[in-house]
Amino acid sequence: MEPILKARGLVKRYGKVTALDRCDFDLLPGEILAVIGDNGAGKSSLIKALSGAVVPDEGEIWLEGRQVAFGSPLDARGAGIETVYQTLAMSPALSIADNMFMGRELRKPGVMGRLFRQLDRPAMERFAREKLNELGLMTIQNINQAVETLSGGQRQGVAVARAAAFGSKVVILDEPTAALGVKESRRVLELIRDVRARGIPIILISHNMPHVFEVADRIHIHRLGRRLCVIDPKDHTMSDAVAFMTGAKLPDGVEEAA
Amino acid sequence: MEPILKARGLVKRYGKVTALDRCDFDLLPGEILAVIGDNGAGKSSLIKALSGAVVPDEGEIWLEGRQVAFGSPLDARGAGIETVYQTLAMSPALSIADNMFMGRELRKPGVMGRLFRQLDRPAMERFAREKLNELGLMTIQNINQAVETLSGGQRQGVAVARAAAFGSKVVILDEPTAALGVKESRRVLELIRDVRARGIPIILISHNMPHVFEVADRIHIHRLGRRLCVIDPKDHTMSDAVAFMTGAKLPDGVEEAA
Amino acid sequence: EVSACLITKTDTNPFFVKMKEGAEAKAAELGVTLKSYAGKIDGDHESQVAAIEACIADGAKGILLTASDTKAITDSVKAARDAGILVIALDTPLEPIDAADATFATDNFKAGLLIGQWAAAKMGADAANAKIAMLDLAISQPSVDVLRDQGFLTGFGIDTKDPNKWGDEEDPRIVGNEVTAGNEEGGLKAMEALLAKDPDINVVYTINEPSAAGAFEALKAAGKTALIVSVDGGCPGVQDVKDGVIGATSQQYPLLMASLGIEAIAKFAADGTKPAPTEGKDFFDTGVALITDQPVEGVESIDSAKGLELCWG
Amino acid sequence: MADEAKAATSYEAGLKGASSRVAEFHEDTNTLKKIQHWLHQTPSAVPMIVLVVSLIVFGLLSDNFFKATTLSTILQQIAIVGILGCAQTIVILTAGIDLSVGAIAVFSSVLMGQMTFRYGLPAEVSIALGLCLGTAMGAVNGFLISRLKLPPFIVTLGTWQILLASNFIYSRNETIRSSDIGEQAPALQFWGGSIEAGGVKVLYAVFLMIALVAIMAYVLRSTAWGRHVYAVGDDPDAAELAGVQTKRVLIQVYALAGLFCAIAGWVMIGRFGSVSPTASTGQLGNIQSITAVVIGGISLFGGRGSIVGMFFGALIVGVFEMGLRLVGTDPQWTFFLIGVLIIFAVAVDQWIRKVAA
Amino acid sequence: MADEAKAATSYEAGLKGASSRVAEFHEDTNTLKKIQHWLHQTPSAVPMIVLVVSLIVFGLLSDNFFKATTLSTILQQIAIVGILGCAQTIVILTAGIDLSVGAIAVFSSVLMGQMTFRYGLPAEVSIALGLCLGTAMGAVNGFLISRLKLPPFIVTLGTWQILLASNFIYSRNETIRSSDIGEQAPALQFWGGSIEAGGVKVLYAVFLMIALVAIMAYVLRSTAWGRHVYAVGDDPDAAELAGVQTKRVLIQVYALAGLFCAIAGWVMIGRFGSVSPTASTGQLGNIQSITAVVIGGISLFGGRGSIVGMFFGALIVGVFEMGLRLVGTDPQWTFFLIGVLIIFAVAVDQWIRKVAA
Ligand SMILES: Nc1ncnc2c1ncn2[C@@H]1O[C@H](COP(=O)(O)OP(=O)(O)OP(=O)(O)O)[C@@H](O)[C@H]1O
Ligand SMILES: Nc1ncnc2c1ncn2[C@@H]1O[C@H](COP(=O)(O)OP(=O)(O)OP(=O)(O)O)[C@@H](O)[C@H]1O
Ligand SMILES: [Mg+2]
Ligand SMILES: [Mg+2]
Repeated sequence: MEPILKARGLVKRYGKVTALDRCDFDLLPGEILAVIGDNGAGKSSLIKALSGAVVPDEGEIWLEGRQVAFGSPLDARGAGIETVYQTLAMSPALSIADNMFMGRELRKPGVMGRLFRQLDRPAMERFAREKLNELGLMTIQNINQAVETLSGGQRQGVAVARAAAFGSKVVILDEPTAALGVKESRRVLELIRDVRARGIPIILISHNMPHVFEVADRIHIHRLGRRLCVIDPKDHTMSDAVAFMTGAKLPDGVEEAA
Repeated sequence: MEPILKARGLVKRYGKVTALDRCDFDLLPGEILAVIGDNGAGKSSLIKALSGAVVPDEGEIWLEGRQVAFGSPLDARGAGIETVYQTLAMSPALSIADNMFMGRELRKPGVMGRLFRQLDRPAMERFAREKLNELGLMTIQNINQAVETLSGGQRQGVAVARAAAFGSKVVILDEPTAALGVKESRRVLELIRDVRARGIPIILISHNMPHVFEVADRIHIHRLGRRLCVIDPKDHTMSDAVAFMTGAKLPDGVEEAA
Repeated sequence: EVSACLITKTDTNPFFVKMKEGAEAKAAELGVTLKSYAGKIDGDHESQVAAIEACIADGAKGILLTASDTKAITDSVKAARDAGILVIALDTPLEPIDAADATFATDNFKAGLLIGQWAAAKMGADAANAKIAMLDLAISQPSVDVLRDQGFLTGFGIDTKDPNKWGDEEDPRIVGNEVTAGNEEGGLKAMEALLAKDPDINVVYTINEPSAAGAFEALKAAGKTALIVSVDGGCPGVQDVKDGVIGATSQQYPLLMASLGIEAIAKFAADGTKPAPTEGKDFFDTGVALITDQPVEGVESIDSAKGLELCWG
Repeated sequence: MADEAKAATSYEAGLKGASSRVAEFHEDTNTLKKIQHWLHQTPSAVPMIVLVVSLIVFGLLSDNFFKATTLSTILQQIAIVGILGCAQTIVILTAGIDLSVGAIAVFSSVLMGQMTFRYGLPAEVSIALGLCLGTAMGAVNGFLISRLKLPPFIVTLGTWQILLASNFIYSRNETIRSSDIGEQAPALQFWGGSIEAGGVKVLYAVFLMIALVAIMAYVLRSTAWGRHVYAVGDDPDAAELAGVQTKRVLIQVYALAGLFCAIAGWVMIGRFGSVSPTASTGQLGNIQSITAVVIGGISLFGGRGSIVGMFFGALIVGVFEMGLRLVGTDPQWTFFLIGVLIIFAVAVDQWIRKVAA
Repeated sequence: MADEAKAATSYEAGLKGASSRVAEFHEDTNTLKKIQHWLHQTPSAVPMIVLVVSLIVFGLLSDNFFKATTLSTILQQIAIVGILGCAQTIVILTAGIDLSVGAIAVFSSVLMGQMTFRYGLPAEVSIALGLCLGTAMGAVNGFLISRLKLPPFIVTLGTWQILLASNFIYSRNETIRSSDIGEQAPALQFWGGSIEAGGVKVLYAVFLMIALVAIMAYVLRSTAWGRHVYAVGDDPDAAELAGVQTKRVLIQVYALAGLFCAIAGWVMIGRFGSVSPTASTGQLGNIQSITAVVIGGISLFGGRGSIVGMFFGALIVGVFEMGLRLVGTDPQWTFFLIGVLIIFAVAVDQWIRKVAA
């Protein structure tokens, strides 16, 4: 099957630090691809390169077979790639609804919207409330609260709800459940399955092995800035995966890089 | 046994939102107390009140039987309470070593240190490197890197290493493993056990039930801004705990608050 | 090749702009290289010190200086003279006056005095119950500001108390002092404020003609008239005298000062002679004349037609 | 393997029947609490209160203060600062700062005047050209700041000097006299016209300022562009990642600020009658407008505050200046007291916010 | 139960034998890369390069430029801005700004002079008192900013006005003449003394400035206090949580800035000979010092940059001003070109950083 999103030889250096070291990547249509690896292995750098948030120093990216070069996250979003970054990318002083609709605001119908470009706040707030309820984030008492006043987990929930609601081709989630509670994490996993059911492939970065093995179709193991191997969760145990990603074992047919 | 840290009737309001609603708290000497609860239940608000980062609107706190009122985190630290906040409290532009020793820098021995108050950088860097290695954070390539250039997990590792290294009476960890990998999380759990072995009690906030049940001596379940109950992990299953904290079940002898 | 420096207080006030033009014209005529410097704001002493240092570094033959701080600049002037440079004070004498090799100046106190005397005579008996608005330059009270203000009050017959400071007078005829920065905007705002304080103002002293024009706008908007007096004698100002906006103004001659200064430097470079002061004074007086179309008894004046011939831009 | 994973999360069984109650807490409903909440929600209310208090104090201190003419004079004295404040507000909301506002205003007014009087263009054409040129000056600031990523403070410090110097060089320091403009190009003085009601004159310029503030309040609150301005100031990286075209927004903001400054320049002609390159606004317009913005409760770090607050901020300064003059202190003492009162106004603002938080 | 928990994390068995290799990547070692890396590590290098280039350009344009006297004149012209820049640097590192630096300097110099001449105190006592009073003025700023949590911009805007007005009122606009000081209180003029070597005079003031920059560079880099200053500017909440006494640090920073300003005031007496309340440093000192700081690559948002950069920044401005004077541009054009060059210097800085990143 032709990958929907493909990258070859990505390199990203930060001063002395090499975050991506000739890294390859493939995402197949309709799949949930988990990316796992040690802290600092370069997972976030990889998805930043794929989503236009950083421009890689070297390497090429293809979306649906066409080579692309995203100059900004907006380009990637225009191409249908929606991302939840580890830093969440929220404007702290703005409200939940403002944040969810940032860059794609709804306007009032009729002349107020067309001519005076007035925002349709009630509609946006309704939508936001709905999406948060889907995630079970009902402890949010006030939909007009500024994001900076939310608890860590609530904030993450808002970011995930945003990506899931708007993604059209690829949804990328960088540790979406890191700060979430048991209940909320479960809802996110269900949401991920829902999104896949809509035919949209997902890239999921997570350190939670049980979750990864539960939902992933394939697992990309990242080590020292590059793809070590891709495994099928049905063929390997969690223990194997952990051993590969920490360098305790080498997968078959792969040699430790020089 | 007399609690080493005790609180009664803590209340904290943020505008319309009540984050702590007449909350009680007890930490016994030498124990690992886990605090669990939904997102937004008020766990972080609780530990902020205990560590001086916010001043509660009402309520009282006792440390080793003496009533205390911390006006700032420094007061609490002076009293021996060391905290890892969920937001990590790092200065992004400063180096790892600078951050670890913030507020308790080492000075050069001899006249350079005493008179010219020169920092002993090599010693601080050595110490920082050592503590990070203990946590297995060896992917940090350069100990003089600014904290803002670290990956999310690396940053968290630095914060945990700081608290563990300097805590003397109580160590508080707010979701210390949220962004950490499998290997690094394991190391943190070991570290928590080490700290307890030194006789220092620990408050651990975490959404990771297996970890909580593995290390905790007692579990404080937080719900809707107050302590719902305290359970012993040996007497209850994880499933029970999850049911209590999400409100699916009520523990014996507790009624849902009005 | 002879090189000279012109250092003015600012280079935004038309007075100094014209002074510079006069100097440049003369310098071109005599083949002197002229470099101009100026303070950044009114009363900017440091920039003038820096400018003198630059002139010394540059090996200039002479410096024409309108000092912002007439006492403080003397050290730098001494350094320049020690370096063999002829220093001529323009417009404002230094303190002491012999700190410079020569001084080509108008007497700002006298300029103020003339308009004060004119206003008092014009009002006649009403002068005893005049309501006077004083529109000054800046709160730092540079010396022109003080001299013109105190000259006016003296001419009008008001006790100036400390003659080195404006604003300390207690005469009830003074409605208030306001600063204007010497431009239309400042004149307008200051006049509006003073009118709010007392709508019956009938005499307006202004530091220069742009601020007088601003004050006139405020009076016009309020539907009032008053006797406006000013100092400078620039062409727009004289035109305003002709149009009846300003009652009288004291005219000074910056072009003359500048061209005389350049000539003196050229002469000094050629044969080392220094210019001599006006007989009976310790400086070379370039003169001041009262311009008004409503002459009064006892104060010598010329009319605006004559003033327009003599005006400096 | 997946089964193994299932086992590892079996404890989630406890979730079944989880409560879906939204946390709700009792709310204090006494009047004081309500006022506090309202203050908290309405950032421009605090400067308004400071304003009202100072009005009352000066009213008590001076008999002349509460006259209609005095109040209309205050309004007309802040008209220009208010318009420059609109420019400054949008810039500061993006965490920038514009030191060149006054210079753009003065240079635009000089350009409008000179195009009419030096080149003989009809006044209307000169005005249109002047507004375009002002916008262009702002856009240059925006370009340097967003594309070359230079700090706004230093860029506008540079353009401030450049524009002010250009202004003096181009105008040859010549003032165009009020009577000449009145005769030959009255359109330039349009905003100096006034409406009279009951003996009180209110300048068109005052209405223009209020209209601009109202329009910008609407734009900032109720349009997507306005939200983007806030987002860019709040956290530019986050805004960029969230899909805001931060660079475009920045250029637009500075260009719009330039337009407002040019409008202020046009208003200056109406207000002062003449066109003068030495107008103090060129030097002081930036500090004055920043003062209004900050007293109005807008954060210099961007992303927080409302333009209506800026309007009250400008009014507070205007009221202080006029009030002190009427009470009759000499200019040096006025200068002193305005310094004291600026600090005092912000301290009161901060105190009310703290009480209300 | 704990056993259940064990089972849930059984997959961690895979950790056994985990590699403990530190990630290491090949490093490019060619010279260009090394230079880039060095530039990246040394934030003050960029202004230094701009400085060297401008020195060369002016050297080519004017014969008189590369004379020892010219260069020593440039140094003495920036001495005061350099000292004020030290004050401004520490304040800006805490994400603050101090608009009152110039006013404190001038007022302190007036106080030193008047205490000697009006009250007849010995010059040394007056100097000590003047330095204390300057420190106190700074401390008041610090108090208002840290305790009352008022924005630094507005606090120092207020104290700027207050101190400047006090200065004029207190001094009664009187200049104390150089010859009087020379006779009666030569200690006041101490920093105007000079060392002559090979016909070139270098003022003590220049050495003082360099010493202050060196000391502060050491303090900021190598003491705990210096690190705290950076931490407070970087993220005050984080610093507070991490155990920095942010309020105390802020007060200390502003008080120290006040002391530096008072020192600058003393130096002013030496440099200008006389004590003049109208010295334009009172009005312009803030913008000049901020310009030096920003050209020196220090972020106005706090926490980033080095004081040595500020020194080069001040030198760049000094070199431009002197160079343009010698080339003989007229003042408005000088003003214009300095504006251009400020933007240019920062653009080059930004470009080099980008290339080096
Ligand atoms: N802006 C930056 N400047 C310098 N170094 C950086 C920067 N961003 C990332 N790095 C470095 O690149 C490496 C990879 O970081 P990255 O964030 O991609 O890791 P990660 O796999 O996402 O880790 P985690 O699981 O902890 O989030 C790390 O060593 C980090 O220190
Ligand atoms: N500064 C603040 N202003 C307003 N509301 C706040 C503020 N801080 C916290 N809250 C609110 O208080 C409640 C409790 O927040 P808290 O951070 O204590 O939750 P938590 O239990 O730590 O959640 P999580 O597990 O997601 O970290 C939340 O509803 C949050 O929105
Ligand atoms: Mg990451
Ligand atoms: Mg929390």
